Amino acid sequence: MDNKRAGSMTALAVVLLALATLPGWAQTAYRAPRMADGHPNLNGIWQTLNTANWDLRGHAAAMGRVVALGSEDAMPPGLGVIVDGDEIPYLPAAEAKRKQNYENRLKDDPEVKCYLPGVPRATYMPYPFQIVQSTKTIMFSYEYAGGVRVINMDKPTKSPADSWMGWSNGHWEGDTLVIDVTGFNEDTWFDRVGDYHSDSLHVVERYTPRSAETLTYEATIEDPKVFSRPWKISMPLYRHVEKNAQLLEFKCVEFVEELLYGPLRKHPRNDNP
Amino acid sequence: MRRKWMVAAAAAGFLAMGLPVWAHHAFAAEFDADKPLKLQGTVTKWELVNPHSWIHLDVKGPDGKVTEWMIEGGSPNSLFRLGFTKDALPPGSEIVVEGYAAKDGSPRAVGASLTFKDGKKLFLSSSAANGAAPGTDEK
Amino acid sequence: MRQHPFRTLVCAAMGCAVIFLLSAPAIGQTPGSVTKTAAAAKVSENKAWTAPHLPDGTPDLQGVWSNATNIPLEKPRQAAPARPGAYTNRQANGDLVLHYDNAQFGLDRSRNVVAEDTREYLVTTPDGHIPALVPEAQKRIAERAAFTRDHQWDGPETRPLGEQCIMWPNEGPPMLSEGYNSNLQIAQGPGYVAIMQEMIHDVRIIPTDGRPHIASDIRQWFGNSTGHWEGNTLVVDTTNFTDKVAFQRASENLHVIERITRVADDKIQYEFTVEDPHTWAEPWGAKIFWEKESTPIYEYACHEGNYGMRNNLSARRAMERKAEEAAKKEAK
Amino acid sequence: MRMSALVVTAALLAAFPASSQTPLAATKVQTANTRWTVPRTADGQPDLQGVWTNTTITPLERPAELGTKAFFTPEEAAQYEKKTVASQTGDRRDGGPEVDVGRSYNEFWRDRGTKVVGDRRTSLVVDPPDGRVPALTPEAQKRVSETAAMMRAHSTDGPEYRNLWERCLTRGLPMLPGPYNNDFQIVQAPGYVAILHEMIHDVRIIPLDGRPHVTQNIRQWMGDGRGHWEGDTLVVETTNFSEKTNFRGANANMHLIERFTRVPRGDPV
Repeated sequence: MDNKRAGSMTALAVVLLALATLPGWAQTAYRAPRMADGHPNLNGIWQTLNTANWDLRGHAAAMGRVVALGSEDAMPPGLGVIVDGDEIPYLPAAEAKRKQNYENRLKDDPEVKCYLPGVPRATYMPYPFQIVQSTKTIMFSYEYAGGVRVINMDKPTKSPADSWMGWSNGHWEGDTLVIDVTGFNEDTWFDRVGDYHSDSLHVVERYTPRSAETLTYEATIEDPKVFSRPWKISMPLYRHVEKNAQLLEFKCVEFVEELLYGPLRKHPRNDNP
Repeated sequence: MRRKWMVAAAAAGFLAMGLPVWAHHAFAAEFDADKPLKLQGTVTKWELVNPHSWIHLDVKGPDGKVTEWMIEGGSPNSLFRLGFTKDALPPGSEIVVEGYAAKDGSPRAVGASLTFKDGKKLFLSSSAANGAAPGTDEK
Repeated sequence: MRQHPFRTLVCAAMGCAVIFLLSAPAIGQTPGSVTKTAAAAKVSENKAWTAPHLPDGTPDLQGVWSNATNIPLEKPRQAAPARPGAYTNRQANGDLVLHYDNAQFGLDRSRNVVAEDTREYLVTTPDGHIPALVPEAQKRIAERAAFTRDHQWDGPETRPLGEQCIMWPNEGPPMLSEGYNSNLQIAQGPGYVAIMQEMIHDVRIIPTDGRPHIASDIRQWFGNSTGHWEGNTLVVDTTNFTDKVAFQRASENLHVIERITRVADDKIQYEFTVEDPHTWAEPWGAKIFWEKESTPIYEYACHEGNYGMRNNLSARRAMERKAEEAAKKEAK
Repeated sequence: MRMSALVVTAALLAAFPASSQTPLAATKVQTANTRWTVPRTADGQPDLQGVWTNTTITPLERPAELGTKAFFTPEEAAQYEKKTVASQTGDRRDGGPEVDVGRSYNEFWRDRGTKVVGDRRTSLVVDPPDGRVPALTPEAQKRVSETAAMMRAHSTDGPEYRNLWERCLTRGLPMLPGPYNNDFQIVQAPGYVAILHEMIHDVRIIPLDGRPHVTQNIRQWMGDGRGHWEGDTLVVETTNFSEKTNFRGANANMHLIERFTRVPRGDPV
């Protein structure tokens, strides 16, 4: 075998290794370890391995938004996470608004401005989050922008006002943690291509253990002002199994100050790419 | 239980700490003490956002022209704890604002005193002081 | 408004409450030893009460707590003035204070009194004062103050961290009363304790599995905390701060030890010790009681609604333009 | 490595979708060597693994002057090989400076091959029988000529107007021989076949588990391939090509069916 071919062999070996480790998707009945109260133990640091934050729909790779960033800003391809068809059922006027969001996405995506991501986007941001669960309390702490939710597991309560991360009431259905989220403002998006909602958004999330290191996450999304019917996304969540895994600070506010307030400086900078 | 409403003792602590002002930012930097104003208008929107809430107010000038003012108020979280919700100040409410205009000349002001037309203070109710939060219950 | 020279500038931007509370002592004060002191806090103790535990045996600190207090951190330097009347936002001459009505917005801090805690100050040094700054710290702080004086209006980075919505000055660690929305929630998972503070929705997730601190080149606003249980007390050790840390103008070498103990169903005793040889000659600490809060934590999404930053900078630029025009006129 | 040969046939269906359509009759692989059997992987699949080349000077389409002649005689093949090699060599100076620059390298760098395919066919196209790619539909003619005019007018305006090889994007599908590096490696794992194209290090990882194609919203340079076994033949169907690909006028709607069959070395195919 000549050198040229040896190089090819190396490349193939890498591919082969990747193939050998691809997880099977088929779900078998799995019984999760329990908390003292008998409910599944969802504690851990979780993260998705998908590109839903770029586009919930299936999408090929595409050029990014900032030329200077080259391939670092390119959109990674993804199979899509929408269940039953690959479309979001926008009402006609809402579809037009989504297109406008897409055109203005560099300026208008709340993620660009380090705003809290809302739900379900917080789940599939490319950052980990931690579930802190005791027999009394369930807290979701997200690394991105320090987002946080405490799930009310008692009698459902109502939000006093609209908020970024919504108002979460939870309950168990068998092994599934079901969280009903309302009380959203209209300022968050679902992804970087302008998929959006109004303040009538209602999200029902379902977290189901599927193996020791994975959960199945589903979210049903309803918003009569924007969508003609409810629709659903589904994806696995993977556990960070590193022994020293922990969330670190991603307080992105200071990274966007130039973007948001730069022109108001005493000496505006002229070297922004 | 909780915290006691001990005005006298508390006020002592107040002075000891030398604080008439406690806020997210410097009021004097944003608003102009030399531009006191009194506005009467119709609420169009109440932004219950942190760190400060903002009341959007349509104010009709002497020439009949309507200007939308934005009035800065306190953190909404404390209002939630007093039992107020977003329904407490619906669009269309007529209110009177005494305050100070923004230094940069835009139609913004800090709402030092907010009252309804009859002089009753906004957000103040006798039940508000006891710490109950009725707004957080279902219905 | 009474202002200490060091605090003048920060006061201008932030309001003076906490700054005053935490202000540095006059130079030359004899610092006390932390270990020898324990300011008496007359919080009633129920002898029959036993601390609640989680099913796995760890003490249960969970719930929403308020650490609001207006007991000063240090012993007041001057005798407390005569007690004034109820809160008002009118000055003696009837003019409004340049501020919204605190009582109206539920921000009247006169409510922040922990029942039965009648102490005069929170620190546990024998003289009631924070130890003196070491010369290195005096120099560092003076330089920082001079920089702030010249550049505080230049842009967002030179505004106070609270105005930037990065962190509230008292969020710590150590954690002190924030002035308003001084609420925090504790949630416990197996092997860690999460403490969420309402202000800026900041969460500290503290592992209690004996792991070491993260690499020393990772520096964070809240440092890096590790915890362990000593009896019913959660002991939290925090290092790895940034050099921009706000607590008492300490350096990045700040080392904080917090001791959190539930002392009643509705009360937590929170003690801390801080040391930083680059700032203070000796370690010092304080004790604060937290009371159970009946409402949930509400979202404090500071940055998203931060009109204040934009308005402040824009007001400053408007003033500068005005001054420039005036100067031009003068010149003519 | 060349102990045996791999026969690859590809069929292009313009209609889309047509995944249920039976691909046109593949070249019948007739093995002269009856003692030879297809090697198998440990799990029983035909073993296609190894590094393969498709270098040949047999043209894709039968030269017009050959009319209905489907096969060369051995003598004709030798003559064709000699003529083609002579005409393709860049190591000459008979075209003037511009042509010479275009040739630029001598044959050391090229690897076009010197032989026609083993069965001496006169074209790589085996269907239709005339060995020619069918005519473009009027719609395609219009599209192709518009594209060509645009490319001509703007050919040096910017990178987007250069061809996909020059842009180092892909050599695309189907797998046809080019001037050099006509090498491919096949690796099989349970449920997958991976085909590495040396050029542009394109890798196709083709699932064999019967899953459907990805959503229509996803369009890729190399499309989306799905494979299955028909006897000892790997059949790969590829759809979901991008608007930006172009194989002789076909683009996003191209439906490609490839058949890979291992045959003994020396078989006259």
